[in-house]
Amino acid sequence: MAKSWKEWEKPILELEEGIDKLEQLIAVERDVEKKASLALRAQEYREKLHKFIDVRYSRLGPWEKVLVARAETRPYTLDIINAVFDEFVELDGDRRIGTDHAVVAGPASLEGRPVMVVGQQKGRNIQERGYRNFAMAKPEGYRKAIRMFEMAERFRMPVVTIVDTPAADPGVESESRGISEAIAASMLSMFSLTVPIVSVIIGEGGSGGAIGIAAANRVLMLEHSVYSVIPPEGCAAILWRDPAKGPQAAAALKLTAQSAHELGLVEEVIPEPFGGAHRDPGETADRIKEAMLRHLAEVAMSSPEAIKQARYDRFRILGRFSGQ
Amino acid sequence: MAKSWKEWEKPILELEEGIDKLEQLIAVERDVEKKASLALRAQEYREKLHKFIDVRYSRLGPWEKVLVARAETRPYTLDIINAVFDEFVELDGDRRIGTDHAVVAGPASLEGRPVMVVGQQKGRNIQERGYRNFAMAKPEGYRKAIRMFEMAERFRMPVVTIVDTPAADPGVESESRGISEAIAASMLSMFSLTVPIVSVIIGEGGSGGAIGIAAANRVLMLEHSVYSVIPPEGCAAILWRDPAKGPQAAAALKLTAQSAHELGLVEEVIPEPFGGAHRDPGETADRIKEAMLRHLAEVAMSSPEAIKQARYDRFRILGRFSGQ
Amino acid sequence: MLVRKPAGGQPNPNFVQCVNCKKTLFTAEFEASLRVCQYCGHHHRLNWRQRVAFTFDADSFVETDTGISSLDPLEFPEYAEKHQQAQAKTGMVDSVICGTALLDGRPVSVAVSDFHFMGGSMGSVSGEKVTRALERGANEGMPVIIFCASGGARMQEGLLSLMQMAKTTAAVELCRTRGVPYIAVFTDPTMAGVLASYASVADVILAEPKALVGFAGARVSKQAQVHKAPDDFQTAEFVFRSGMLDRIVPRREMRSTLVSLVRLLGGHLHLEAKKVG
Amino acid sequence: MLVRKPAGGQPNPNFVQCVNCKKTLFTAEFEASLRVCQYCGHHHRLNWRQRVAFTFDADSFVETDTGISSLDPLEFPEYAEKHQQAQAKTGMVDSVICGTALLDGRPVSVAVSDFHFMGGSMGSVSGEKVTRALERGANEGMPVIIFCASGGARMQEGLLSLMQMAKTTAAVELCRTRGVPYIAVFTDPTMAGVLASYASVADVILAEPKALVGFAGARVSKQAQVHKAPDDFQTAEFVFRSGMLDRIVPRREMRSTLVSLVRLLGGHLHLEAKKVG
Ligand SMILES: [Zn+2]
Ligand SMILES: [Zn+2]
Repeated sequence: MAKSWKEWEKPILELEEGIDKLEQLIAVERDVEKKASLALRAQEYREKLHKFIDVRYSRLGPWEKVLVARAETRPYTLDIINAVFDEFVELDGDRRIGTDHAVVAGPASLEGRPVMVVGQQKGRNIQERGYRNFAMAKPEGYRKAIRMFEMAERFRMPVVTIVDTPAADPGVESESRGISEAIAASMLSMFSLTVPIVSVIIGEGGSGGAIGIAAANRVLMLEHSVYSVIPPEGCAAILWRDPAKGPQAAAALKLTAQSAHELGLVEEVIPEPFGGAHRDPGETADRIKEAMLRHLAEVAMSSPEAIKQARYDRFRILGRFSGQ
Repeated sequence: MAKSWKEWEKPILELEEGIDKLEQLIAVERDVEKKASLALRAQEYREKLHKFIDVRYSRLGPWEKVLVARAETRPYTLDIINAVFDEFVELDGDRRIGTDHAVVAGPASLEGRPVMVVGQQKGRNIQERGYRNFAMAKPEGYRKAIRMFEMAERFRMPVVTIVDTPAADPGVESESRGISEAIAASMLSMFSLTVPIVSVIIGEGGSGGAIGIAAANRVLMLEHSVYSVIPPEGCAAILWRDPAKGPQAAAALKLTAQSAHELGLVEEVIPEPFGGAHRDPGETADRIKEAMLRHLAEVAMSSPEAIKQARYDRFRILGRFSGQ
Repeated sequence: MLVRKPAGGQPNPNFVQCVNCKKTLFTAEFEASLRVCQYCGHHHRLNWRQRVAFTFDADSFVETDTGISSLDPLEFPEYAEKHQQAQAKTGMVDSVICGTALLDGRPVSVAVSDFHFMGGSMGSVSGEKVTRALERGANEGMPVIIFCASGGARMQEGLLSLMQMAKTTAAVELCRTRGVPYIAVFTDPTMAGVLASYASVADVILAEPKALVGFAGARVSKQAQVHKAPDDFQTAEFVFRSGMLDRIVPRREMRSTLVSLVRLLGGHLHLEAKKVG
Repeated sequence: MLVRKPAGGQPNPNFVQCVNCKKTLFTAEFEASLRVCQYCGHHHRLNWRQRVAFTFDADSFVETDTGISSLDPLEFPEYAEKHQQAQAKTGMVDSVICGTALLDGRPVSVAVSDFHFMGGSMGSVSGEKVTRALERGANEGMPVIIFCASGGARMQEGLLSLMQMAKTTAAVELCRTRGVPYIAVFTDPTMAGVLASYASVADVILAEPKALVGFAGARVSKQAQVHKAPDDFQTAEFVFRSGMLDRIVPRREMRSTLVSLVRLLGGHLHLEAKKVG
């Protein structure tokens, strides 16, 4: 089992490189027959690649899902926001102590209707990752989110949250500014709202960091996203004192979108385009948008108080035990 | 005009020392006639002192009021709390970043009835002053106050605030944690409550630092307390580029309890015991308690929404201008 | 203020000098760029008329509450004279102008503080006007936009000025209760009693670049702790890092940002207005 | 746990050793001082029965919701065995006990987490019990008191455990809506998924001295930033300075503090109960 995205993607990259090289040869080849033969080979490669991707992505194991969900080529929150909404005005500040670029938030226009958006943002290169703190939100991020939730309530705006975080920030400063309180208070705020809330997990739904902005009426997951109580490596370190056993832990934790759906913890798994969201971010965004609109409309059919109650009821029944 | 409390108190202290010395002489004097003559002199001194204090405290000028209001012998907030309430459980924390010992807060029992108390606390010696930051609240202090206001609303507890601060903390760290926002948010929170709020200014009502916890249904002032938009020294520094002209500024600012009452900005001036609150803290507390109970009862006659509206209306009419 | 460049003893109205980088600018270009220096980006202070003209739909601003004017309730030394001088200099009655306007066709309730009138200080009249702007928004379901520019409370009206902090904040609470969005824009400077009241509790807070924003006079707060203060202490940039601002918005983008915010945050008001109409 | 001093190979039940200072204590005195070391003040961990006995009116505690017990919904490796061992060791069904009790004669809704059961970890059953304790308080107008002692969410129930964070927090919101006071007591340790859910949003939070309180395992959060961590990082004292606690309360004062808080914050419930009765 591949331990990293890079290792796992290798056969695909090699096939793609092969096709690239063939295309280059075809472009400079003057002999018509040879050109045709090369084209045939390129076509075979393409079919092989297509089939390889097809097979692979139709039977991703839990650990492979983790790799895909974390892939740096995967569309991130702002990619989705820019594609889904006609307009987005990013707002900032927790009105307490600071800004947090791991969280992006603000009002947006969804097919002309105002919504409030809160999401976690990863970075693609080293600079961005530092700036976004690897999408690990600090207390400031959750408190910014709370500000947005409260505004959404006042201005009767449905709320959309977009989850993509490995975890909340575990640093010393976050502890000293109450990261735990901030996560809990963010959920508390969400449970107080009478406007619809829909959450979409687009990549990593990392434990407390994720649920902190996912106390929604409906929770949707992209097909290859994951949602887990603990990172598999952390689980393996505790259970087997071996972080390298992440793949085994991933299986034990049942962290795939499919498992979450089977357990009744998410309302819908949004299918990803052929070969994963990263192969067609535009189509991915379209599908998210369609699901988002549909679920928001369904939730909005109820009265404000009923919307709040439905959210309570949704979470109230979660848990598996015997007896009464 | 005396520039300091020490200078101003000097004649009283000298008389008191004189009396002390006479008492000592009397105690050791064996000659009956001499003893009687000393006792007579002591009595004269006592009458002189009494008269001196009487005259002085019945016609305190604005600057003298400032000196008295700031006197370190004056009863401070915790002195008043301990004397007025049967029980007080101090609570702490802004649930954001820290504690602030310039603000003391928590539920208390007033004649057996629960109330929520928030006050500013000065220190009497160097250690205490450091610990209390000279009663200059930081953002944490106002955010702790907001927590208490919100609890008071949830648990239907009337609120009592006790004001005694030279100003809110003006330091760099307070700026970086939003001292302005904290003061404004504290007022905003008070205006949102539907339980009665009574504020008592017991010493210094220092500008934004004071109004931050004084957006009440009723505002009461101890007779020799002051309430000002700016410290007189600061006003003098701006107006005349001379902080030493504080006494003139104090007069111009009309910062006495009597002026505030005449301007219609406070509901009641609570008379202090003979020679000022510091000469009888117990009696001072009794008078505060009586006024507090009376005003709380009056405000509580209205419905919750009417209590909130009355607070709005109270402040809505403040201001002096011509025209409509 | 801008210093017109002397040419042969007489200022030449075709040129102005940037107060920050001191470069000479064509007046026409300078006005066309909303009084932002093309060289250093310095946002020069605006008077209220310029602010209104740069922000709202052309000719849509209607001033209200023009009838109220200041008294001298404390008979404070030199206040009456200073106040009259400010009136003569600015043509304003007091430091705040309020009214209604259209923003991309949508009605908004507006207050604009003008620093040129006694440093934009807040006394009874400006506090009343800010309160009325907020109440008008709350009562008529119009988003409220307030441009702040103030050194703080006006000490010449003593405690009455302090009370304006509470009064205006109460009106913000009314907007919250009614679900009416309130957007504050911090312009240079937004300080003290204004910052510590209605300004800081806006739903959304925008600021112009480099605007001075702070609670205490920089002198006071730096006194003891000068070593701790960053270079940009009490600027919009510092205050943004402190989490107190939503965005720092260059002047040329201010109108369009406000248009978007009013449309997105005020959508429910629009819908309700439609239902009624 | 306490290590009984061996005497001739056999532990002597008359003596115990303090886990902190290692001094030998008379068992009777140790129990009389609520299992606080008389030498170093160390607060030894309590099981739920001791906690109930030390806190509420004698014999007033009535356990509820005893019928629910854990499943192994994920068929997680070794979970079933570990869970059975924990049951055998503690005599508990799961890590949280809930019920009602009297506190100085006033009814309260109670949940107590016991660290001895799988580190007090929160799975479906403990999440359900905490939720029921909060709901019972909300619905019947009883103040809620929860003693926390947990390493966090129980990973063997995977996402179901994570969902308990949201579920319990929702029940706290219900208490807020109903005006029912909820007091949390952080005992050693209160961590991770429990701290980041119902524990941290209590109206009043008390903690026992030196209790470990934190979000991330100390190893994780210190890894990168060990130089920044104070000596008392993730103790109640550190968390108090961070503004997250109301009071650190020595065990001997815990009951009286809770009595006062319930009386003062629950006064309105009392009045309403009177009206009804
Ligand atoms: Zn320039
Ligand atoms: Zn010990």
